[in-house]
Amino acid sequence: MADFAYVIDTFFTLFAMVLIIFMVPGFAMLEAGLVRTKNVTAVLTVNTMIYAVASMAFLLIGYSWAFGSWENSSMSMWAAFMFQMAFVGKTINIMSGGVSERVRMMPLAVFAVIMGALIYPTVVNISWGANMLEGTFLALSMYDLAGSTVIHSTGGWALLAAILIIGSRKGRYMNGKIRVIPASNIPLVVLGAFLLWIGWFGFNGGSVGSISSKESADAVALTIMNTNTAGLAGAIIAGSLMYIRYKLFDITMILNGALGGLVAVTAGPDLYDIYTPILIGAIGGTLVVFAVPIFDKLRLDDPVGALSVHLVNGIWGTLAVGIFASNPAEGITLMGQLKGIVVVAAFVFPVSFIVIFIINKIVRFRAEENVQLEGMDVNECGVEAYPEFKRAI
Amino acid sequence: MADFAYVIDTFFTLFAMVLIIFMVPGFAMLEAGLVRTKNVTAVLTVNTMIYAVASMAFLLIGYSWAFGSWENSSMSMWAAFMFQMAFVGKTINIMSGGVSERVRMMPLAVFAVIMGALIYPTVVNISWGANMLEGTFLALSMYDLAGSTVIHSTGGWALLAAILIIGSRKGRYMNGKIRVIPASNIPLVVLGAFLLWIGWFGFNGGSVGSISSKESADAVALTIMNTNTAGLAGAIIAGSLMYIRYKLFDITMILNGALGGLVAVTAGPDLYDIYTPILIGAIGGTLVVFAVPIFDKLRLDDPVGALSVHLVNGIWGTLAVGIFASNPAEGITLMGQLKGIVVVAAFVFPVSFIVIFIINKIVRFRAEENVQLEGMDVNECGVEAYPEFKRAI
Amino acid sequence: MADFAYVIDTFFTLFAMVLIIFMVPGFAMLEAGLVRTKNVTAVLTVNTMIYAVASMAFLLIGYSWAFGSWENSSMSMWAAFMFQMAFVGKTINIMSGGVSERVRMMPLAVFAVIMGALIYPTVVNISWGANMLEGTFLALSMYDLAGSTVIHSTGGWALLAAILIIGSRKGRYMNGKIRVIPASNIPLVVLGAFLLWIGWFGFNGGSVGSISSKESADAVALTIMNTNTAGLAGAIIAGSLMYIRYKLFDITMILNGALGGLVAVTAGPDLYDIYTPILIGAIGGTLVVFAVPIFDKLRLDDPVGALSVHLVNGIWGTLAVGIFASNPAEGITLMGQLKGIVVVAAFVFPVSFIVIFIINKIVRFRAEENVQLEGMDVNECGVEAYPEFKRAI
Amino acid sequence: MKKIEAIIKPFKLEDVKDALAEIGITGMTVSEVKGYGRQKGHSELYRGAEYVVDFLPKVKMEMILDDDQVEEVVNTVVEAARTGKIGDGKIFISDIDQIIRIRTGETDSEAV
Amino acid sequence: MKKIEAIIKPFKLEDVKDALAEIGITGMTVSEVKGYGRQKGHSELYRGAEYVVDFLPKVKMEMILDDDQVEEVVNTVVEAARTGKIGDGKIFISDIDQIIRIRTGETDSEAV
Amino acid sequence: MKKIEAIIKPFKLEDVKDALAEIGITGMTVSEVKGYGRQKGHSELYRGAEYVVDFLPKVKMEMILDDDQVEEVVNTVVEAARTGKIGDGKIFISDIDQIIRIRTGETDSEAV
Ligand SMILES: Nc1ncnc2c1ncn2[C@@H]1O[C@H](COP(=O)(O)OP(=O)(O)O)[C@@H](O)[C@H]1O
Ligand SMILES: Nc1ncnc2c1ncn2[C@@H]1O[C@H](COP(=O)(O)OP(=O)(O)O)[C@@H](O)[C@H]1O
Ligand SMILES: Nc1ncnc2c1ncn2[C@@H]1O[C@H](COP(=O)(O)OP(=O)(O)O)[C@@H](O)[C@H]1O
Repeated sequence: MADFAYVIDTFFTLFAMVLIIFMVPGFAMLEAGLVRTKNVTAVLTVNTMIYAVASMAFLLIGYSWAFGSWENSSMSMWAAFMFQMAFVGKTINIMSGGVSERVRMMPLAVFAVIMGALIYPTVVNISWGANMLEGTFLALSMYDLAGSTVIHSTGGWALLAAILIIGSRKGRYMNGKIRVIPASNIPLVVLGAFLLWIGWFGFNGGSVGSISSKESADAVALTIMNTNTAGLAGAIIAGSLMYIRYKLFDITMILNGALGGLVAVTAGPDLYDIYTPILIGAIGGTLVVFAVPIFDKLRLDDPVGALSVHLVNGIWGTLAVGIFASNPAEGITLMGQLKGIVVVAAFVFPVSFIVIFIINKIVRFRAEENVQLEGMDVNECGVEAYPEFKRAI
Repeated sequence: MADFAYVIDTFFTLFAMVLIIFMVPGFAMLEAGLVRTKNVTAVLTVNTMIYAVASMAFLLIGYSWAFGSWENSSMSMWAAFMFQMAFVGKTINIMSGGVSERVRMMPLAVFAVIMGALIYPTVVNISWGANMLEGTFLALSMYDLAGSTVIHSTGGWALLAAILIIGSRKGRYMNGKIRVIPASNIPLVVLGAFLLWIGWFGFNGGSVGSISSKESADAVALTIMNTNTAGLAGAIIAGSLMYIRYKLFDITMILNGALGGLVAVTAGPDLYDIYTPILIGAIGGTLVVFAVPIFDKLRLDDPVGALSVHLVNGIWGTLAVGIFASNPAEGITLMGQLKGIVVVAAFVFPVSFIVIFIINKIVRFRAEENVQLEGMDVNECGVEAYPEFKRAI
Repeated sequence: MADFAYVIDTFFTLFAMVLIIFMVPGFAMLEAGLVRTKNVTAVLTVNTMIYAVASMAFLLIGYSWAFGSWENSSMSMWAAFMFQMAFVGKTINIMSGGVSERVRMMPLAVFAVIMGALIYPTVVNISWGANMLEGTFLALSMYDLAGSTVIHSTGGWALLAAILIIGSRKGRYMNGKIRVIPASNIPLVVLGAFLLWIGWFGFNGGSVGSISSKESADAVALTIMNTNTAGLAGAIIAGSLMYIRYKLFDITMILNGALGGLVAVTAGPDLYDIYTPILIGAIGGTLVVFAVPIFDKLRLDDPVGALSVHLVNGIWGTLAVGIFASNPAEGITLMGQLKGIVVVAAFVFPVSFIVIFIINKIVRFRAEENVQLEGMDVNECGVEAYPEFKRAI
Repeated sequence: MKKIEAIIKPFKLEDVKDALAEIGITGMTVSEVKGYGRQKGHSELYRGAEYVVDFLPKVKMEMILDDDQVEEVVNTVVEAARTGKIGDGKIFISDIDQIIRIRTGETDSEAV
Repeated sequence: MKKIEAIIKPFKLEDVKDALAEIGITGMTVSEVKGYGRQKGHSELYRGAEYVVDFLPKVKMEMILDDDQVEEVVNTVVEAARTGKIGDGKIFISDIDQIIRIRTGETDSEAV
Repeated sequence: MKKIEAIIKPFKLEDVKDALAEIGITGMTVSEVKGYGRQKGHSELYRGAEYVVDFLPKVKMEMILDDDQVEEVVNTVVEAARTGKIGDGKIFISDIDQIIRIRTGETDSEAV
């Protein structure tokens, strides 16, 4: 029967991996829809290059660094690798999305290599992996099933560092006013958000690690159900808040609310009963609705709302495990969760800041003002996204 | 070996569920492509809200009402729930698509809750579920594997009720003439249709309920094959009829033909040999080609063709089981099928009509004429779908 | 335990098949994004009709011809059929994409029937199937796991024949100059390319044929990993070459590079270690970058780059097996690979040429010049792709 | 000859075209423009922030006419395009020296 | 100075531009318009219903020129834009009082 | 009355509009055009081949004004639209015979 488990878990992990890979076009479509038409090709190219470059760096360096070894007895080692590889791009996607419409590609590619080969694998090492902190006072006891902290906050902290160094888009904050820059293609935004949503089933479900026993099959199914429920709740609350405030349903906020709920549940979807995710997701969606304008007030220009969705909710989701599923017998405590959040932040934020700072000295991240005016597409890619469509004024 | 079946069927059901969830972006893209650019965001928002609201209503109320209990011994109860939950939005999507470009969101959301919590679960109850009609003279013997009647006709009857109450789009029928309102984005239509097509494999394949024995594996594979074949036949016949008539290949009709074929085969794909679905799908595609203009002559304005695809073919598909796979020994008869169609119609149509009528008295479903002129996007969502693209006259 | 293998392999094959079907919208979106707006509907319609017509022809005639019988003891015969059926459209897609923007639909549909019923099944017959050449001096010993030659070169040779007969798009080569015709919708191109990429996991992974033992589970996982790696390498090399040459990242070339890498690895992804695909994919990507302008110099007008991606890399990938995984004990030799390439070419190219030539005498493939000017959409489909969007000059 | 430029609300285009056809005007050139005037734009939403769209979509019709047709055409346009609400648009009339029909080379009145 | 407005078939734009470049005209402003005239639109199909598209895509070129260039330019445009089929378009000529080049403030002939 | 047509760089539109608002001009009609002039287009890439885009996006503003406002408006536009780089655009001034406000039927100065 060992074979049975090995076969099923390999198959299941490949299935989960495929769902996660749908997040590559998912992020690409979401971001392409959210930016202005003159920056669409650039955003798409960044998404593609990140997948290529970060995955390759993870294959060549990062994976061994994170897990110590490729060995695996419970499933095919190649399946285990592919599953983990599917994660790495996400972290960088979170960061690249938030600095789009002004970031240049070359320095970003360099950062993607470092993130994929070193920074992210280090976070994995100390949380899910080989654990080089083992035995030290820093050793983590955080429960983070599918990466509220390991993936989403990590990406979020890197993004915060990037925004601080790169600055806002030209014309975004002027004379003390905030200029709204609307999304250019709403169907792409919706398509992207749902591909992400579906990818999340693989992300969280696959993170259970096995489906080959009755218990693990239940855990996987519960995980997927709770993941979905939190997304539903995030969407509903965000839609309701917008309606109360404006009497209008702002789909970009509704989808951000859903994504916020999904991030929030990610740390412990297997630990909750089926009602708790409603609360966790609803709080996640609410946080997004309030965080978006706050970041704008702080002049942290984030065209896709990644700080609110991934950083804020990555933190909230990790805490939520401590609040709703604390279980000291198994080592799950609110303090342990908090410690995890802090240690990861204390590692990722400064390291990212320094790395971006140094790269920035060599190849500037920020595009010149006139390049931003003309658009990144023509200047970085030489390819317009919609050359035949007449641009409105 | 019980574990084997439990594990595999849980996994398989999750797989099928994921395919069905692809129908959420599927419907969204299809409808976003079919409406005018000024109504695209509204349609997308409706699709998103329906998934959120109806699924939540089903989780909190509808599922227990439909099935009596959450218990499940053959697979994880959470997987079984997720599979059923993936269905509920479809019924409402069918209805919302057909009234798009003039329907307001608030009353629609209220209807979605009632549909997801009560109307659809009642239909499931009497057909696949707890069966409160058991023992009465109304008890159904209809064979309807994946919902030609339970899903598609149900959505279609609700749509018919809605169109009767809400009326046609402004400017659609004027001075006895029918004004054609073309689709705004054909790639989205094609993308949406193929996501639906793929989703159908999960819909019908998953409805077999198990894949864990040789027989059930064969049943699943045959179901998926026959589902696909009927779609192929529907597309080919619709394309041929358009070519004969106009010497032109109208892709919107071809895709509607394919969807018509898919709906038609849905009642019994596991019962047919591999050639019968060609006939069933071809008749389904033909019905769509003729039904679309007939509904227009009846002044039933349905921008996406949902009545023709889902209602007409839901009926045809249910009858087809009685015609091609009648098996009195197993209780499958043409009369039993007919009874199922009639009982469901006699329940869904009047109940939907009354519910919509009452909601309509409180919050009007139909947008004002000048709101329709300006577009639903600006008035209901405050978000234009393509603000940077210049709109042609 | 026979049941276990039967069930799992049926399930796995259905899973792989579903991934391949995602290539239908994948090709459709890729091509719709690459052509001019006036030809988008036509391209989408062609993609849809090909899936319908060729699959139906394969069901009715081709499958039996290719494999001799439908019997299957290792998995459900319907699953085995669906998996093989998912392949057939690809061959024709490769061909239709390369002649888009000037090809008429009717003769193409006729060719699709012949390709799906006879030409492609014959290639399968002599390589993977019943093998009518067995015992003759032509009998193939080529190793081609998932069709570098059987699918991609076959499609490529047919395309070459088609281009020679149909000619280039009006205005493409004038007065000795090559006029560039840019892609009209880059997000669709990216979406399509990633749907193809994901489909490739099913294509190659499923071609292993079984996942039900430890060894086969490893083979599937390795296959999928190596497939992905070659795609990554192709993208990276194409991006780097473009940057070196133009200081710009041309996403259309990057994606073609990725697809080239994927085609190249397809013949033997299960045979390589995890580093070889980096080299194979990188060479594949490089070949695309150099082949695209060469075909243009040869006045072989190929709007989507299919010759470079599929024909050139189909050949390269098949040779690569002989170079990197030669294993005479198992009958895998460079000479055997070469023989396979030559025999398939010697069959497919002349037969396609003759078939297209004859069809062309009866119904011309090439659209009139003024039809090309006005666009295929209005003339062949009667449906504009984006009627509300103002077309730029 | 005169050129008449009329800036109207987009949804009035069909009505105006039909009304002009009835008085025998069948040549015109139309383009999409954005107008800025007394009529104020609506505000839109994006991720929770409100903003004002101040250029409104309008349609511009250009017709070249013989001088004696001007009055009738202007009256027809005014009637067909009027809703009585702010933003109905404007008509501008100016002189044209010469007209040529490209196909035939005909000029002036014959070319209209 | 004169303003020349030419309404032409869209696919003729390249030809006309090249022909004008040959006679030394390198400044112009182009926009996309829809034309309504003798040339009738084609009918399109949608889900089984036929309908007519009656506004046809055209391109409008505007050139401001010195008076003495007008004749040559008109002839060049007519020649390059003509297909001989209905719908080839029109040229309208009118007066311009004054021109200013924004970059330099130069006026009139120097600003062309 | 005069018609002022200004061809400017698209990203200057907001600035020009604001500057005009300050001197009390609140009516205008704007459209997107493509310009061809001294400013040369950039080259774009497609699957490894380079090509030149020679029509550049510009915005055309049209304002109808009383004669005495012309100078101030021209100066304002020139100032707000100037970047000093090639391609800043042009202003053309011509005569308008008559104006009608569709909503009210008012004419000429009252209709501006
Ligand atoms: N002075 C002007 N010059 C050019 N176009 C103008 C002028 N004033 C108004 N317009 C155009 O006319 C449209 C309608 O004008 P507006 O002031 O909004 O309302 P009304 O037509 O009722 O006077 C504007 O959107 C604009 O396109
Ligand atoms: N009186 C007019 N005023 C303005 N534009 C006109 C007028 N008549 C024709 N046009 C424009 O010229 C185009 C061509 O005119 P049409 O009558 O179709 O053919 P032809 O150019 O052969 O006379 C029309 O599509 C329209 O854009
Ligand atoms: N003779 C002309 N007629 C009409 N439009 C012109 C003419 N010359 C230039 N333009 C318009 O003005 C724009 C700017 O002109 P250009 O020669 O590029 O630079 P500059 O404004 O610095 O002289 C052009 O893109 C074009 O739209």
